[in-house]
Amino acid sequence: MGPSILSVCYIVASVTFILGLKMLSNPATARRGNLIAAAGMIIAILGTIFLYEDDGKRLGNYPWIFSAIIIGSIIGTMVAKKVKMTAMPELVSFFNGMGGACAALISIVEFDYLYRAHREVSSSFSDVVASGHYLAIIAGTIIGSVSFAGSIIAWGKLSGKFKDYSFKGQHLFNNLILILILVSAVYAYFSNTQFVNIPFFITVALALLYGVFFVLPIGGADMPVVISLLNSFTGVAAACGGFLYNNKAMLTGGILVGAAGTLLTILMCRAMNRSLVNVLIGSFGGTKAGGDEKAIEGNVKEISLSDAAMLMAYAKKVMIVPGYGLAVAQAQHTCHELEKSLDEKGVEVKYAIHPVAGRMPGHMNVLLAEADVSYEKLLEMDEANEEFKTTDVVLVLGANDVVNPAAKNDPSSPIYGMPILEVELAKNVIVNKRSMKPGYAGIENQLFYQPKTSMLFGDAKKVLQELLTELKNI
Amino acid sequence: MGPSILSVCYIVASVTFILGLKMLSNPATARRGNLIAAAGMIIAILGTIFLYEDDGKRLGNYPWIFSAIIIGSIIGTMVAKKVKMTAMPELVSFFNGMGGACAALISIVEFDYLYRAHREVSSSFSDVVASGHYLAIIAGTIIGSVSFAGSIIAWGKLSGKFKDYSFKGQHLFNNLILILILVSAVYAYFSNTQFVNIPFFITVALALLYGVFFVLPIGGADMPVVISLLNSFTGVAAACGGFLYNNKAMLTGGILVGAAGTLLTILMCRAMNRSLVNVLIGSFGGTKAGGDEKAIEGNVKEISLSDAAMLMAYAKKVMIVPGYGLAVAQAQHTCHELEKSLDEKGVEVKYAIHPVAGRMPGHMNVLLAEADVSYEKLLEMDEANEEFKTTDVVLVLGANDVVNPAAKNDPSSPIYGMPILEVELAKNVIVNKRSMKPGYAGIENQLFYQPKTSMLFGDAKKVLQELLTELKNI
Amino acid sequence: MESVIHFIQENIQMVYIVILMIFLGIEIIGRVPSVLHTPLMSGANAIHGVVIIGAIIVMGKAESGNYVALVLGFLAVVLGTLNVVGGFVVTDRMLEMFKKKK
Amino acid sequence: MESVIHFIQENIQMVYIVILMIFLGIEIIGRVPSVLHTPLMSGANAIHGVVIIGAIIVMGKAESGNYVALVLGFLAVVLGTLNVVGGFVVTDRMLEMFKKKK
Ligand SMILES: NC(=O)c1ccc[n+]([C@@H]2O[C@H](COP(=O)([O-])OP(=O)(O)OC[C@H]3O[C@@H](n4cnc5c(N)ncnc54)[C@H](OP(=O)(O)O)[C@@H]3O)[C@@H](O)[C@H]2O)c1
Ligand SMILES: NC(=O)c1ccc[n+]([C@@H]2O[C@H](COP(=O)([O-])OP(=O)(O)OC[C@H]3O[C@@H](n4cnc5c(N)ncnc54)[C@H](OP(=O)(O)O)[C@@H]3O)[C@@H](O)[C@H]2O)c1
Repeated sequence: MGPSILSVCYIVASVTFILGLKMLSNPATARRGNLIAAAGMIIAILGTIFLYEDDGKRLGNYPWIFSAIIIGSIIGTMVAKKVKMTAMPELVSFFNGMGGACAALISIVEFDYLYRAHREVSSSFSDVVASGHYLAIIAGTIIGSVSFAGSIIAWGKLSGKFKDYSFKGQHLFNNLILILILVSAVYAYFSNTQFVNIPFFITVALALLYGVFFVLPIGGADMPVVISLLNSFTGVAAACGGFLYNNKAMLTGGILVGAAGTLLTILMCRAMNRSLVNVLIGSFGGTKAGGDEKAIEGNVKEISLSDAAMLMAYAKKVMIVPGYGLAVAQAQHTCHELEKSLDEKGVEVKYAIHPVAGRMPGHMNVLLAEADVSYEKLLEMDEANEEFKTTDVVLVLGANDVVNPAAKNDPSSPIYGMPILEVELAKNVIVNKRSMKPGYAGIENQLFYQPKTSMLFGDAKKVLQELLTELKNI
Repeated sequence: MGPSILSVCYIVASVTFILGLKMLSNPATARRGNLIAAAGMIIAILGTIFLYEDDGKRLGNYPWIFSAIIIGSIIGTMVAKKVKMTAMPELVSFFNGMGGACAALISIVEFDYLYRAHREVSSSFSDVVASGHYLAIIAGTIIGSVSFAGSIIAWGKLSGKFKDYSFKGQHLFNNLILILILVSAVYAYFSNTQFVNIPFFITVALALLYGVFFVLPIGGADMPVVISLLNSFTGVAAACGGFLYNNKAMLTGGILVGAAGTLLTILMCRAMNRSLVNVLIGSFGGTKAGGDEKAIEGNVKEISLSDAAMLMAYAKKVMIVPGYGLAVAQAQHTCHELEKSLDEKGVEVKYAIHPVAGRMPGHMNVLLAEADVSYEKLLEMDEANEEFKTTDVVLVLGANDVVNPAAKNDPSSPIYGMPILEVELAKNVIVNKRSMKPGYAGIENQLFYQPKTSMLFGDAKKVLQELLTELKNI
Repeated sequence: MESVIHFIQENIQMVYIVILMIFLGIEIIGRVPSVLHTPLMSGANAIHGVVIIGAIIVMGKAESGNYVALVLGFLAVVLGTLNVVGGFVVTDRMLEMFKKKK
Repeated sequence: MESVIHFIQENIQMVYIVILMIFLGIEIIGRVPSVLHTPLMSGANAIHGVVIIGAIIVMGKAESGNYVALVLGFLAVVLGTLNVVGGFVVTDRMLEMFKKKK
């Protein structure tokens, strides 16, 4: 009876994963979707612990299992609850790495069983182990290890622990490692059972190495894409475990994440107007190399702090466009102060949120939510583009690419075709940034040279604080 | 080797079915999707004929198989090519019935094998046949038979061979048959092997009866919905066959159509602002019974043929709104004549196509395509609603519900919430119908009483011909 | 209840395939515009003609003396072919209407 | 080639499940708006934590003398739990940001 019920548990889990993921892709149901998937996961875990039977034998070692689960749960919950909102992507990367390591460890233990069972007799490993079985083990090991190592590097880079590192010919080097991995994996299969562990663990080491060098050269700003890709890797590694144990919950959950994660990676790239290859090789559109930047004519006009404060104080509607610079300067709280102060003066203040502003999808939503900005004040791109027409002052805070009109007018621009916030529709535009340096895409911005636009140079946090004092004096 | 390749053939077929159906739901790829699914089907069929093995034995009777396929192909192609565009729904229904009959016949033959094998010994049928096996057989038989009988009735009704037929208490009667079917199916399973054929064939007969009485009372206009429902029934019957033969192509294809067909049925109902139950029980929103129709104030203004012709001849832009009445009057060709005649006079003429105008989805597209109206002239609802603003004359030809403003203004109306063609946005509206009688939904139409609107009573074909002569005289 | 659970376990892979196909069937056509309802119905109709595989198997396995199987199998193959061929051809004809002319 | 085809046939049901899941994975998230990319990634991350089932099996089957299995299994369960619990909790926290306040 037990195993039959367990099958049903696994079916339920698979269905909740599908439903959960589906609901996660719609804002109205996302949170419930997450809970549903979590419920399915609990069912699958408890079912496995209490109902799993192998040749009629139940699982043992309950004290070990439960203490491991308790330790993992406590640490996991604490870390997840404590972390700052803006540090979430690196946390996702960290957890992803844990999953990858888990998949790799399982496969290693299973390999170890096979190795111990056969090391006494001298024969080819391929004679004693079925190819499908070996394939599941070795694939799980390799993919899990790559995912683990890569995720840890991504985590380190995002939390500032490691720097970008690349050397000439790194791509060649990476491909070489990849080939070596495959060779040693195949070699292990045809080795003598007595020494098969050597090529096997060399494969593991190479896979870890590959994970490191795969992620190291990629720019920090592209980490969300890489994490999403590694996420789908871990999914595939979990699916290998599903093959190994003929376990449908692992198989379906793993493949689901593998497929959805791959598509999500591509969608993320597309939202930034880039291709995946481009992200992984790490240059933006190749324009920087070409050096065919157009000389932009026109002058840049600066505005004084007091004039800027005055302009906003007497406006009817002000729209704030936050960007990566705001996040870097950690100026979200000061920004919220400014908004409240303007609000008290009877000015209508709203935020225009571009979907890829910042360095991860939803970055601005998370950032402003942390500063307790009310959700109603956040406008999505399409709404915002409608409202700009009736806006008196747009305050651009550390955003650049997402307001670059080249995306609309200049077919030769690498960001051409990306939808942007059309701030030029408003009466006045004030742009705050520290210099005339370009943003992520590395391109000039015609907006800064337009007659409507005035620049307010300086660090976002400092400028906002000074604006606040000016406002108080009006 | 054969069976392995066959498995791959079936995988390919399943994938093409999924892809094909997906592509069919997008106008740009629909035609290609249909061809892809057809290609997959051919692979599955040829694979089965040449590679199928049962206990190492290949299939025989090739002459029979090929002659049957050739006969079926010739008849199928001829009928499908010859039929008039407007008769397509009944043809779909007919083909669907054939599929249902095919599923039922297979199951009957399989039952016959079991019966012959065991009729010599006297024991319970349930002792010699596994419950899963029997379930697949009996479900395939019942569902296939219902689908066959129902589809033939639907076909007959649409092609005018049968009339609506209902009697008091028919619902009760239908439910009774349904219960009897289940009872006799279960009874057969526990019968003696020597007489099991009697309750089995009673079940078949009851299922056929149910199919007939299920469809008979439903109004002719609702047939597309019913056909879609029966279509998904046949899908399930095919899936039962998949269980029976442990055949993945049948299983996946059948379930795919079963699920998609059910959803499609619901979507069809929703597009008409009705629920499925409502369609099957056969009353529109229940309002007719309630009799709370609002008395509509205002007068109806008529227009003469010559005035109407004049108005259109001197307009800059005329928009034609075709409806069910145009189809009934078979006036599509005359309508096209009128369009050309106006065109010669320099008037811009377009058609506004409501998605549920007529009696089947896409009815108007098919109708006008038959009369060789150019596809560019057909505007979808949203486009049309934009263009009405700049339109001088709207000519409504036998349409009623799809231009009823109650769908927008009157929350108590049964069609409230259905998107409509907002013809009132134009400068003048000319409505052609035979009387003041309501359309499909059975409700009054406020549009006819508006000052902008003038009525042009008469059969659509006649009126159009007269308009044409008037136009020639101008 | 117990036997149901048992049945599920024995046919666990089939059950999975069925569940996944149901999800797929629903997901795939969720966004179909209403004009395409009729061709989609017709295309789906052709796809369930895959039941012809069963008919071919019945026909091909029938022994030469078994007239029930031979006759019914023959009929089933003819009807199944009608469903498949007619279904795809009529769908193609309908879709021809929707493509841009010229 | 032959062995590949053979492998497919032997694991035909698994192959089906894999193919269908791939389709589903792609269909399901095809329409996700960009703001939800991060939570969706995070939620998917939690789901692949299902690999913990394998870790539990390894741990539960390990014999008392087999330290490799015991230690690695223990570690695997801890890491798997981290992935699952941390993943779902962090996703929930993110999504809290997106809901309308008050
Ligand atoms: N959201 C995502 O998922 C994601 C992920 C990866 C990449 N991206 C890409 O990132 C870009 C996002 O656009 P964005 O407009 O938000 O940012 P951006 O184009 O990268 O521009 C940020 C600007 O902020 C300024 N800045 C930096 N530190 C500042 C500080 N302390 N105070 C004030 N200003 C400061 C910088 O100019 P100065 O140096 O002159 O101050 C820079 O021009 C897009 O190209 C997008 O494709 C997005
Ligand atoms: N498309 C679908 O899939 C589908 C399927 C089932 C039901 N429906 C429903 O059908 C309706 C379709 O709307 P509709 O506006 O096209 O049609 P309608 O609302 O049914 O109105 C048709 C009008 O045509 C007139 N008419 C009939 N014969 C005529 C003739 N020979 N010459 C001129 N006029 C004639 C009738 O008025 P007189 O009698 O006064 O002439 C009638 O009011 C909607 O309610 C829809 O929900 C649609």
